[in-house]
Amino acid sequence: MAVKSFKKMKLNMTAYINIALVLLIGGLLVPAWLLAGDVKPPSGDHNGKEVPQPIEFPHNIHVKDNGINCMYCHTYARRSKVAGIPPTSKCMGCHKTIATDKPRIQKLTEYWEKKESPQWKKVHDVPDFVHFTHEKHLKKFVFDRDFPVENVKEVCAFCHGELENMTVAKKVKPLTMGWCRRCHEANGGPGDCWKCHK
Amino acid sequence: MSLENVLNNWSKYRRGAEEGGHHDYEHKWAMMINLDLCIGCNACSTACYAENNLAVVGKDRFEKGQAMHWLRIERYWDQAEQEFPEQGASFLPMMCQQCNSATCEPVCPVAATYHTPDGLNAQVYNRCIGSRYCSNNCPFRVRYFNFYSYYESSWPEPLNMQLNPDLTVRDKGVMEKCTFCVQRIRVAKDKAKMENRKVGDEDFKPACVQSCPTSAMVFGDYLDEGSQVRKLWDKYQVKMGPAKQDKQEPDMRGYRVFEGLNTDPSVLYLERVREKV
Amino acid sequence: MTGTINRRSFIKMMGWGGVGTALGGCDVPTTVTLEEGKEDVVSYLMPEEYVIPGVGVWYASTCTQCAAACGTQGRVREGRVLKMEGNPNSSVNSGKLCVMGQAGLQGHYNPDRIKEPMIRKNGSLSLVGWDQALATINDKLNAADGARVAWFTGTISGHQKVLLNALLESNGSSKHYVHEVVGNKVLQAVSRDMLGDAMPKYRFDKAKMILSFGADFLGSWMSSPVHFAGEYAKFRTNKPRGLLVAIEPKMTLTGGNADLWIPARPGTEAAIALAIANELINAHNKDAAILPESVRNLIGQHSAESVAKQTAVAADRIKRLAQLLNERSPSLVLAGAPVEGQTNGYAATAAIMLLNHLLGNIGQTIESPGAFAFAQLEATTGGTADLIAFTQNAKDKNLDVAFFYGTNPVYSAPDALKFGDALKNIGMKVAISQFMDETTAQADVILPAASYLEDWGTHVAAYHSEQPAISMQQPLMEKLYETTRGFGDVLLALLQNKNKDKYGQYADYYAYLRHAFSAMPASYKENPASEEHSWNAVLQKGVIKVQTTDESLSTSIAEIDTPTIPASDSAYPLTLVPSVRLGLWDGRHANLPWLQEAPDQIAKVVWDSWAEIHPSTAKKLGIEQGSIIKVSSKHGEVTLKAVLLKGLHPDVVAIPMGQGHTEYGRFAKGLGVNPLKILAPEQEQKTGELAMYATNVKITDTGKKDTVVKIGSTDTQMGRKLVGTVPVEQVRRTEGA
Amino acid sequence: MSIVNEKDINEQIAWAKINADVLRSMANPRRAYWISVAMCLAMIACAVTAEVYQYTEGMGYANLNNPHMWDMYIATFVFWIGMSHSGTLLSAILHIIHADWRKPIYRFAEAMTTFSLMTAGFFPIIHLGRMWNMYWVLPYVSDRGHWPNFRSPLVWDAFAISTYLSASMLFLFVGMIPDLAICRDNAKGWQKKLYSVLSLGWTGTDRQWRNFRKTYMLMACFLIPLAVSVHSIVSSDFAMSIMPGWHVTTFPPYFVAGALYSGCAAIITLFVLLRYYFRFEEYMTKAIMEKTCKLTFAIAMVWTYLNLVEFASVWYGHDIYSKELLIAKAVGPYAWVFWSMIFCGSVLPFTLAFQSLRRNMPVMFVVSLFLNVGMFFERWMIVAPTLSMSHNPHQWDIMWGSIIEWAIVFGSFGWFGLLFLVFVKVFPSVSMYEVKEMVYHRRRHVVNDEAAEKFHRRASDSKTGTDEPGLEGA
Repeated sequence: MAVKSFKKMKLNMTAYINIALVLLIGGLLVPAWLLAGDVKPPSGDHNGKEVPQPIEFPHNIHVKDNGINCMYCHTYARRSKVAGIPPTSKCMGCHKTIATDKPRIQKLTEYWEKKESPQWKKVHDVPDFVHFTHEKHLKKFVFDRDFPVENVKEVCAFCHGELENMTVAKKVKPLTMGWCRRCHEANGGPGDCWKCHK
Repeated sequence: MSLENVLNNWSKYRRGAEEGGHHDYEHKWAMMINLDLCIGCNACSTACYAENNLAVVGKDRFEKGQAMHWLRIERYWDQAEQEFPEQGASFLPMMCQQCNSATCEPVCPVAATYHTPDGLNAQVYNRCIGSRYCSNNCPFRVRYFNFYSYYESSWPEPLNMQLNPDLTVRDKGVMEKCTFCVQRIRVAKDKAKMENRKVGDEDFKPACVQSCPTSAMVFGDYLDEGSQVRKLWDKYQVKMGPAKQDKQEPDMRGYRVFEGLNTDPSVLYLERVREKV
Repeated sequence: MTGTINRRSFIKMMGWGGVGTALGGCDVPTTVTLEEGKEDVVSYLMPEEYVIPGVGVWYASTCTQCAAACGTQGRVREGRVLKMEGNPNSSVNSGKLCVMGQAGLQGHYNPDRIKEPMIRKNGSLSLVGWDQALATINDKLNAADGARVAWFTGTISGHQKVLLNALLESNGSSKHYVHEVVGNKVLQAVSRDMLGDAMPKYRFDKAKMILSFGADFLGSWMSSPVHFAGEYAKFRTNKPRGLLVAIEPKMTLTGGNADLWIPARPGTEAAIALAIANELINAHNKDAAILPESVRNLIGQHSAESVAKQTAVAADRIKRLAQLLNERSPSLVLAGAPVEGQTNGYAATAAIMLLNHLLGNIGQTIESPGAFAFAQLEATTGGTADLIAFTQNAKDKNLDVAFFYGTNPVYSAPDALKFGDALKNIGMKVAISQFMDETTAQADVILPAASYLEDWGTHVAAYHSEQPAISMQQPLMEKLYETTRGFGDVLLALLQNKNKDKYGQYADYYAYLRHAFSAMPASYKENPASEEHSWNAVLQKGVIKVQTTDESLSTSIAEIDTPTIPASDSAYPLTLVPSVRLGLWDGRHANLPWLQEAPDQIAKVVWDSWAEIHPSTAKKLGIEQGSIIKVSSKHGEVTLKAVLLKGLHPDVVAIPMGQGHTEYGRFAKGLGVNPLKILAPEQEQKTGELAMYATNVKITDTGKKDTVVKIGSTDTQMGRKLVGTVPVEQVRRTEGA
Repeated sequence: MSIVNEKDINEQIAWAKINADVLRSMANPRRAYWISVAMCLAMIACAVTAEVYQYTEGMGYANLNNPHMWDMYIATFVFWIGMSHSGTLLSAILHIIHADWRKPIYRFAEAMTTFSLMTAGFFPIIHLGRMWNMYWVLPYVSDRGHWPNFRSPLVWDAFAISTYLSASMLFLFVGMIPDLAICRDNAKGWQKKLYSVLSLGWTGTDRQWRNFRKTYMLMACFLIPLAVSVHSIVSSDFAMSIMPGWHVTTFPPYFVAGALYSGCAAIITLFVLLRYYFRFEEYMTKAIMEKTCKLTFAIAMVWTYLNLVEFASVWYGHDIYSKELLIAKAVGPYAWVFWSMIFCGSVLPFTLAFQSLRRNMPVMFVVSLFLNVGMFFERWMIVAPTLSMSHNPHQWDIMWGSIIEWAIVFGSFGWFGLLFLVFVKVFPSVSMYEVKEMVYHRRRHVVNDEAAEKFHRRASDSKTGTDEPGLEGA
């Protein structure tokens, strides 16, 4: 019986071919349509791995507990394409006096006395053919919108995650091209390839 | 370009196809080269090497015709039949003409070369798969292909410290060409934008224009009525866009190379002048 | 803002530098790391407030790629200098820059730089520290009789020159030899005698016509290419448009841009000039009274017809030139290397110069540059006479110590001079050099020089443009190698040994310059109140404009002995033209890949040496494009490819200078041949300069062939309009040119 | 009997013999077979080595430069694509117009189509600068949300070729099902399993035959426009550009004609080979060879005509660039290629006009080879000269293929050969059931109808193993 129906099915080859074609076309176009319509701001997270840093810098303490503005340390962000790692002198500015008993701070002081700065590891990295600029993004999302600068961390968090709840930074957003693109489409950002790729 | 984008802007693309390149630009970068002042000294070409991370290919590969000079100075003898070139040589700085209806754009299978809103003929290195169709279809032959990986051979330590971080170092398998120094354009535009003003003539110059010892090259925004380059185009009665030029004074010097092919280049050349002695 | 970037912050900045140097366009998964924690980022320790990562800043300095002293700007980002451009404040180049200036970066970042001092111990060089190196030198200097100490440099100016003179003085030596292969010493001598100023100001912008006898002002003439290119532009855009006629053996860049280019065998130019003078006096009744009797007779002997016979330049063409010169007044008549480079170069140059007198150009298009306020800073220009003198001295065992800086005589001296043997007689040879060039390789003590992008200095252009100035040179980035030192610092160190009390006060050359600047009159300071502010202002501008007192030229025409046309030698029928390439120059830039890959402006050949031959001559000799030929003079031979070129006199073979290095790093070594080697050691009678255009050669075909590596496969446009040419009349009509 | 009225096929062949002969051709390979396999593998090895080198070192070693951005690879690509057309011609076009003489030879032609496509497919990929990104030309759904440039002929290529390849493979397979059933019934061991799966449980019932006929006809109709479109699209790679010598309106028909031409020539070659190696004299008869040759001759003349049309249109046209290029082709450095192309393509085919030669297998073998050489030259003459001498004279340059390129081209023939060799041993290279049909129809004309009727009934009889041997599955 089973065998028979099996045979029956085999006979009808045209059906097979039609099914195959339908699947082929459907498989390509349907998701295409789904994606084409999608201009929602990017969602989706990325579970980055823990990056060991020379000094386990506690963002949470600085941001949440002490309410220090991101751009106080990452001071180049609004003036340049790169946000910049704060210079050791800036750290020492406070930590000459503050929390000098903490092992991390003592490590930092060692560096300072050796006149070296720590070899930080890059966490949020993009390929070298991508030219992202912090300056423009801050202009659009903070200064042009009269967004309260003291809350700038909410804007930073969009790409860098909520650092107020981390110690050392961890990549929590995909930072892939599609991710960028969807945000640009949602917020009317430039769609010109040569904006980011040169 | 998402599919929706294509469908929404279909009419625009159609129009582009009819008029040759889309013409609703925010800027239209253009150049003017006065061949009577060009002395063929190579300064522009070398400036280009320095600014745009061009690979030095070496003697053997140069011999094979694989050099990467984005801006080359072509030298011709006009009086082929005479024993001596008594009127000197004719020099032609030839770089990507940034055509408005560029023949390289429609043929790229992956749209790695396309037209930017500011009227540049873009080449996106990281999208390029190296089919080289664009170069085949370029009548000026100004697109150069990375036939090898030049990183080690062309920039031995510490020469690589000179590489310009504002633009990508191309690796093997990628097409490249003159960009009108897009990295400078972008920086200037961003700066202007941060200061909430429009970018102007004095904000920047491409490397070649900046170095030219006789100031034979002029660069600027064609759409900006006040710009020097626009004034010159108007003076020499050459218009960008239309297939047919109608000069009130047909003897005016301005012309574009291979005008007849109707690729609508953005580079205006002024004929060289000679006095018969 | 100051240009000083302290060592620490620079090192830290290198972390950012990584951004640019990574493999970009390639996205083979293996080379793009998007993984976290793969790349380092290093923060600054203590940033200068003007340094913003990711933002390029332009600093003013001075180009030392040739003697022109163009003002430059360097784009510095993350502590690396990335691009050189011209400095708009400098009236030498007014914001423009030539090939060589652009390529300066590659000299600075060159992989073949000397990193540490070396001393030759029993034949082989060994690395030593600066202290030891300097000690060795000082011991020798203290021991040596000052008169037997010589300095051998290239063109030198500014405070380096002041220090050098001080050093010579303290040694009690007067032996300072200044050597440049590309120079105009003969013309300078003629100008001094006939105009009262060695380097008068040539006003191209006023001239309606320029008649150039081999004066390649767009290339090597007065070695200031960018300046004269700018002047040329003014000359052409004038209304009416200037007319340029070039008479020269090989088409130079200038000849390539002439309205009329006339080939002439070297040595015949003076005759042509005299014939023109003859025409001017007889046909266009110019006043001959200003000329002394003998000169008038000399001119009388040169009728257009007779000269036409000697020089194969048609008589009516000579007449036409005379007529044009008469119509287009004021004009300029210039003499260049092929004229100077004759055994009677002085006479020939004088014969050409007197055309300017006849035409009344003196005071019109040839002006006095005026007296420069700081004479001690003015440039000492080099020639080849000093090379010969130095060789003689060395041969005569008159030298115990010789210092070499900024020039490479072992490379540029003709074999016939036996310079190499002469060197052997010198007790200690000290080379202050960036690269292991031929001369440095012979030295006993080698001091690694800092590149001009790492060094302090001041420069004064030999040829004063509209606004004479002192051009400031400041470091655009930290030294690549801590163990290199600037020229000024070396001089200072040597001086401190001799004259502790006077020079001991200066920590380094920078300190000396600061002191020298503060000593300048208040009028040169933007804000006399604040030294610091004025200094920074100067560094920002890059130039200190110097007042000059107006003076006028004194015209005097002395005897001119007959410029005889060199007899042609049947065994060696051709004349050798060692031509200068705007790029490799005298060979000093052969180690810069960009310049090797930049095609020769006329022949369009790259990466090689070649002999340019006129097609008709080649036909006679059965030579084709790319044939390997032997070019031999009485003093040696070179083997190289033949390139057929129409822009050449048929009796001439031109070999560009610059290649044929036996040392000088990976990019230059073993590439091509050096035409200077086979020059005859003939001297110009009056000035003692080397007569570089007076060598007769013959060509023999080896029968081998090779492809010529060049760009451009056709010399014609195939009737397709790539470069259009229109007659000037048409432009007069349309644009009123 | 005289040669003239020799028949396409001997209608007296017993069907058992047909099965037996064909099955024999698939059985126990001889030494010659293994030697040829080894040769093919060696050739492939060359190509792989060359490709690995080129992949790691860069495209430069293929003597490419500015202006020669395309070269040997694209020429070869066009060559192989062209090769693939005549299979469709025989199997599909002649099928719907009921030219039954095609029956004994269409199977291997169809196989040839598939395999040359599989070979051609390599070349666009090999010639990419960054082949690891080749999938970017397909409109796959990407997170980046961007698409290939649908205006580019290269993208059309990607679609056209993949469609054509899948369709022709399907067509080949579908056409083989009844024969596979025969193989199944005669095979043992793993082969039996293989054929049982492939034959999709074919038993030869009337319903199966009906469905089969429908499907086969449907696919034939689907394939014909496809075949024509594919080479038109390949031609538009050139015709859509503005380059002199490429920007030619007649390119699509010209390319299709050229394709059919080279394909037919290849069929003749393989015809002779198979006929000789597998002793297929009774099926691949001289009469059929004659018909094939006549067909080839006709196509050759069409191709020649289209050549002349192109030359004329350029000669009398206003495009100075094209005109100068045309002259350069005839007298320039590529002249010898050009003239040998004209000779092989337009002069040599006249040998096909003589019956005595047509029936002389060795001669035809040699001629067919030369025809294909000529067609290879044609492809080279299309690609190279335009790049050498286009608009800007400053960049003119003459260039010949490098050793790397030649190695890869050489290897592609090995790859094709290997596929074909495997095919002839695994699948019946002559369609048994169609030959039987052919024999049956011919017989109806000569012997009386009852006899034919008798056979016929048995033929459509589903049960196997009757007194008449050799009817299994038919």
